[in-house]
Amino acid sequence: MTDDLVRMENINKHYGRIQALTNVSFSVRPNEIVGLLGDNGAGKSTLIKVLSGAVPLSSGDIYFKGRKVEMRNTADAIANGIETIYQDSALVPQLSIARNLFLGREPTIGPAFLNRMDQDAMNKVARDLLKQVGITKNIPPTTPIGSLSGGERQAVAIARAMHFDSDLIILDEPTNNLGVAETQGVLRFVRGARDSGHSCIFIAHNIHHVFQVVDRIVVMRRGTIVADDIDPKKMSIAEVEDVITGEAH
Amino acid sequence: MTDDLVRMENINKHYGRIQALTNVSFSVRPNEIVGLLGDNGAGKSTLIKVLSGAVPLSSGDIYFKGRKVEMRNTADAIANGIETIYQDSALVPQLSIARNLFLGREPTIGPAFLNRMDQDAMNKVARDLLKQVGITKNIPPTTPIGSLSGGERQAVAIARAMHFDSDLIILDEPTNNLGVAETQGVLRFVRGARDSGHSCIFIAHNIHHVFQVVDRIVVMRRGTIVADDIDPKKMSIAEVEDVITGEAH
Amino acid sequence: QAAGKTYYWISHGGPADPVWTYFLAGANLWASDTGNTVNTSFHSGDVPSHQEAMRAAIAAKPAGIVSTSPDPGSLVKVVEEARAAGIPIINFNTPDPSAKFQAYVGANLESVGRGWAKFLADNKLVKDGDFVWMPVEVPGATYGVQEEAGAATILKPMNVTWEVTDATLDQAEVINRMADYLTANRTKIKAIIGLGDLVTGSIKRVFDQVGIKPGEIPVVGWGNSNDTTQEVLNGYVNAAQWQDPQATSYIALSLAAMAAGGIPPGFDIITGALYQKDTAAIYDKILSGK
Amino acid sequence: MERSLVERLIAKPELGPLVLLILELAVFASINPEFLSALNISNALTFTVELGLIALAMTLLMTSGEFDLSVGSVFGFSAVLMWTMFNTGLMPMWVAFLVTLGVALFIGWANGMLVTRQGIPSFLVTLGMLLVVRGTALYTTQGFPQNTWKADDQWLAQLLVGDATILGVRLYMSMLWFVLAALATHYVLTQTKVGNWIQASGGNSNAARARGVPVAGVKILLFMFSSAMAAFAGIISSIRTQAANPNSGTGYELEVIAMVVIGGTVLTGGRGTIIGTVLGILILRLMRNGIVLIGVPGLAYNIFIGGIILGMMVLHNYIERRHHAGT
Amino acid sequence: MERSLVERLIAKPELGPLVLLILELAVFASINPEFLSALNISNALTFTVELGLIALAMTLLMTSGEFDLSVGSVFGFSAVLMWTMFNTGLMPMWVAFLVTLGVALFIGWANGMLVTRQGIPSFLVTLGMLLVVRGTALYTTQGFPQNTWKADDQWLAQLLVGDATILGVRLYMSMLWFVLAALATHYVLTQTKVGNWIQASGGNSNAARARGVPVAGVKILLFMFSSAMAAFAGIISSIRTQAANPNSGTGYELEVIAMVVIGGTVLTGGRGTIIGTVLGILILRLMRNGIVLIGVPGLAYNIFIGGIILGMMVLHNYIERRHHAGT
Ligand SMILES: Nc1ncnc2c1ncn2[C@@H]1O[C@H](COP(=O)(O)OP(=O)(O)OP(=O)(O)O)[C@@H](O)[C@H]1O
Ligand SMILES: Nc1ncnc2c1ncn2[C@@H]1O[C@H](COP(=O)(O)OP(=O)(O)OP(=O)(O)O)[C@@H](O)[C@H]1O
Ligand SMILES: [Mg+2]
Ligand SMILES: [Mg+2]
Repeated sequence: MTDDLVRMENINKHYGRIQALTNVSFSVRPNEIVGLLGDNGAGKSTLIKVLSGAVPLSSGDIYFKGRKVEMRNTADAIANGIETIYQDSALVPQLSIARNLFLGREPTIGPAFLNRMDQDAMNKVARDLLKQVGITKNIPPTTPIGSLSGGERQAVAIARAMHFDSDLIILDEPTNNLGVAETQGVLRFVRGARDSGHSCIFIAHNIHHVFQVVDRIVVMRRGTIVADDIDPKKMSIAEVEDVITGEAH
Repeated sequence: MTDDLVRMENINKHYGRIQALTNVSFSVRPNEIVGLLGDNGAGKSTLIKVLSGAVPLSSGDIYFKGRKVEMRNTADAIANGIETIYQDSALVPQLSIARNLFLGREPTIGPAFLNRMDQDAMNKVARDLLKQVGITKNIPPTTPIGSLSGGERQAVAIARAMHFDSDLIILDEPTNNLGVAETQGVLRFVRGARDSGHSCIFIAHNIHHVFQVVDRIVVMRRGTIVADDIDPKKMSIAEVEDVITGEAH
Repeated sequence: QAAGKTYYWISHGGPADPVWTYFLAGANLWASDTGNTVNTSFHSGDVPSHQEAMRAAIAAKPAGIVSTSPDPGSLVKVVEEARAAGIPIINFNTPDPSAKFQAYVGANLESVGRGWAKFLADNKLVKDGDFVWMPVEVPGATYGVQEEAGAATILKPMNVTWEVTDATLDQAEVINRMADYLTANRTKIKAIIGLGDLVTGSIKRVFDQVGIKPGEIPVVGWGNSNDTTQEVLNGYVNAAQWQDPQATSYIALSLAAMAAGGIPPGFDIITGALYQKDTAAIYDKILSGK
Repeated sequence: MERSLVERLIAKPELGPLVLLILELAVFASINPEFLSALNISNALTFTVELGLIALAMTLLMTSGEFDLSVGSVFGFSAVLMWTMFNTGLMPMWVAFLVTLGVALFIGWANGMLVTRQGIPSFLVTLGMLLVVRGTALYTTQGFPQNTWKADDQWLAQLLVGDATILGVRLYMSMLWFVLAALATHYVLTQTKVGNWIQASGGNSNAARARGVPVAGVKILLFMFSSAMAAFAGIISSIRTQAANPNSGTGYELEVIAMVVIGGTVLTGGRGTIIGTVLGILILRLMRNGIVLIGVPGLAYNIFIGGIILGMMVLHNYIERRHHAGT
Repeated sequence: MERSLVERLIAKPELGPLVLLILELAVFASINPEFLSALNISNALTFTVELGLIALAMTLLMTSGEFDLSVGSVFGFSAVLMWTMFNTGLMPMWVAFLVTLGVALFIGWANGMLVTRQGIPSFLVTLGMLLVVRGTALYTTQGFPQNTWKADDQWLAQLLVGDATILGVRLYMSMLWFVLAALATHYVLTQTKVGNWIQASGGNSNAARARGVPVAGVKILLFMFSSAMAAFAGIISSIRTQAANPNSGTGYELEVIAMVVIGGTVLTGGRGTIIGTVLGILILRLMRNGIVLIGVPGLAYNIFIGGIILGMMVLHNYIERRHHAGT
């Protein structure tokens, strides 16, 4: 199945003494939304952190578009077109919304050696993105992240993923903290991403949200994958919950 | 209605230029679970932070058991029997689970002047509490918070509220990050709290969870209260969502 | 020279205080001349670490120890220990009568201070009621304190007033602070006594910056650095005190060696001379000759 | 709710330091008019800019969440190094100058590598480096100061610290260099991509790394920059004071950091302001100058410096509160 | 997954410093056996404990997320103060002693108030205090050292630094005080409620405050403690060295902080270890002693100190990595 967008094979990861992942093999096809479920501490975040180069893997291989790749750091992942939103949403409280949105890939203006950021453009885009995510109240894009509400921060993190269209978008519990409107915004965005040909890994504990968007559900438990091809159309929420808690038969 | 457990009258709060609360009046009766809903940035966290002394109010009065009280700092609130779990769960990453659970109210052993913590007792209680919240995997209570998964941390925060039985327990989006089992644990705890005569303020964006436990729903929008006596038995989830997003008629 | 014995040379000076570099040079010269090893260490006026070094030296059972005295009385016990251990121990540069050193080599700081004041008085450079400025690198360090005390014996009777100011050991800061002080009190100051080498050596630079002509304000002070001899030659400094730094170290070590050889030194050796334009050339040669 | 220009000005963190500076000037000038005399101003400024150059670099470094205690000894070392190479006729002055900067850059690089790759706290790394560099300066010169008389007829010396007297005020070229450096660093911090990375590295390095920002690279670069600036300042200073003394620069690190912090840059990184630093530099140096000028007893000098620093911070804090009430 | 005892020992953060210390002892002893001679050991220890007392207090303070640059000048000031009061016959020694401690406590209290209530960074507060205190010592004494002859026949002096020779090793009472202080601080940090509060204040002060922990109170208390210990050490040292010089203690602050950090306590607070600090103290002081003993040329002294600090940290870091692989 070389038609996979990414394929992770026999991944192992341990933090000091703690084995967080054991022989996990996991793959995402082009243009597919995979829902990654599992109880707390199952290893979901760790798995996607390995995939996005945030933590080094202990052993195993990662293939991207059939080609074996090294994910030494997040820069590698980004270069490969992987965009990630971490659960502990990674924003810089002191920086403005706009500066956070473009952090690492700021648009420049004028001669290259001046290395000048195009702040006007950044602010403009930021304003639009916030609308798209569903933040109705107008918040100036120059507001420092530190003074936003829990959900507003999450929304900013999402907005970032929306803007840079990458082949694979990873969302680790993106709907946490989000209100009704904002949540709808995210789900709309995920569907839109697929329609425009991107793939997406969607982690969430709120199964209702998962069911609304994903094509396939993968379930983890205690650092291993216990089910990796559940079709949400063929299974009920209750059944999936049983799989997660391990009461399946 | 002096039979209120707490009553907040005409509360105003602004952060610098930003008006987060405008003339909010809000009350909780003894032995009642109030669901506090509202979109992102509506002012929910701010309201309960004011109530728990985490941020100073700009103007307004707070009555506890009919008596006017000053909430200068969290110590005051705790003294008044108010236990709060903040959205940005306030834990010390370097400290162990047990030390975090009892932080500020560590049990002591031996002569008072030795000020010695009873660490064995703390660890024992911690272990039991984690079970109660629904953490099945056994994690030693001496593990530093820093090495826990998102949900495991949340669970620890909850466990804390469970242990110290206070008159009023405030939970700001407690089910965020929580898996199926853990979430059930929390909801069970909330119901239990009421049955044993406590009151509770329950903030969450996941209305399904709210509907499962609360007696009364209060909805905020843009720093004001738009509905403060919704009976979940008489209204559908969809209707409430409309109130929240402001499409009510 | 495997045959060489080991000696310890311990100083309370700052490693880069110009004059100390010449003391050190003397010690090193002696080492190469005699083929003995000389372990040197500087302690920038820190008494505990100075004592620590002395004791470490005693522990190492060397042929002899030569040491300065960071503070009056601060070495009494240590010296006793050295004597008890039968290690020859010579005092140099800063005397401490209260400690039982076998001998002292170096200037007598009080008389140096007296000498400066006397020079100013004899040449009618200060008169009744005048004000004298005494900049010093490290206020409270023995050398400044004793020199001030010495000068006082002459100045007080003439009821000349004076002020000691903190110039620090940092060249740029020294110039900066002295320039500031001079700008502020230019009219008031009738004479300057540089209690240390760094401050005296900075006079030219300070005068130039504040715009004071050589000789406009009479200056006396230490003259153990190249800078100062230049200043004397160019008339910025009227008279400077030479304390034969290399010689001091050299002789002190020689005395130690002698004592080690069984000949107890029963005498002190006082070094130093106050020089002016006419004789400055000699010292210029020594100093620029490095 | 965009804020009005006025509001924005008032809300600026630099307001505090600005008020302090004006107050300071007023007080000193009223006690002793000499304070504002052309002569005194030029005296006060000359040394100020030399420390200032280091403070500018330190501001960027501290914004990225690190600091450098070794600047003081690099200041002294580089001057000694350059003059030794030049005096011994090893090479012409400008070569010696470049070589010295090269060495300084290497020192900074070493600091950066130890901090970022080895994960050793910058306090220890730069403290260790402070001792090594100072020691090297002392040992190689055997403590002898290098004479710098030959400097005057060198075009480079002129370029670096040549002075001109404008309306009675003696101004050194170094002033010019300082102004240029200030503008440049301000531009970098506020306008450029790199500036954004610097702030991000200090604010939340994990977040920055997660966004693919080369945090380690940025920090190493800034360590190199601060060393280079320290060396540059040291050389300028040595030419002006006509002395290259191996222990000059002792204790500058604390003074420089104090300037930066008073200016409003946070010790823990994330927030930094060049304007604030410039104000901080002036506040501290003019204070030292003013105190002597108003005739404080010599030995009481430190009491006043310390007291004023404390007083100023309390005032500063008061002003801050007034304008960010609630937050 | 409870860990085995062995595993726990290995995982201890103190392992690094311990290995370093042993290594150091081995090297010096091999170069010069005198290093382990009874005489040398007692010498090395005497001064060690005086700095050590301060380091212990500093450990607690740094764990709570603050640090104190003024300890060095309090060290010098308190000795001068006590002897002046005693020599001028104002009061008997023990009263003078208590009064001095009182003054020190006040200094610490002032530091704490300025940091916690005014929210001024401890760097600036304690730097300012450093200058004020040092200046006061200089100004009041006009720079003249206080003589301390009359000490020997004082019971207090005996109690503080009386010495006894045990199997050829001369031991001072101060050793005893140090050991007691070490045990006490270790107990406080690891076993007590207050200890938990200290760590919480440093780890996440918001969280601590939210739990009703009196963060400000804790910090003020620790500032007072560190000042008091500095004064105590200063007095002990002045009696032992028979010198009370207004300049003594200059620069101790950095050395003390270095000891604490080498021991494994984090500069930014939250994690602290007394055992580590004790090791750190020994590492640094024995290094200084050893270097003199093996006859490193005076001017190269700093090069070695600095070099060794850097080398040690790299090694330390290597050891850490080996045992916490992955994390
Ligand atoms: N930095 C770390 N150090 C040590 N152990 C860790 C670390 N991060 C995670 N773990 C452990 O690894 C396991 C998996 O953690 P992970 O965050 O992947 O779980 P998760 O599936 O994301 O859980 P949640 O749904 O609660 O976020 C957990 O048992 C956790 O305790
Ligand atoms: N520290 C702060 N400084 C400035 N503004 C703040 C601060 N905290 C919150 N605000 C603002 O106050 C408003 C209310 O914030 P609050 O956190 O109470 O919202 P919330 O209802 O809890 O939202 P969420 O559901 O996303 O948590 C928001 O607009 C937010 O931007
Ligand atoms: Mg997770
Ligand atoms: Mg909230």
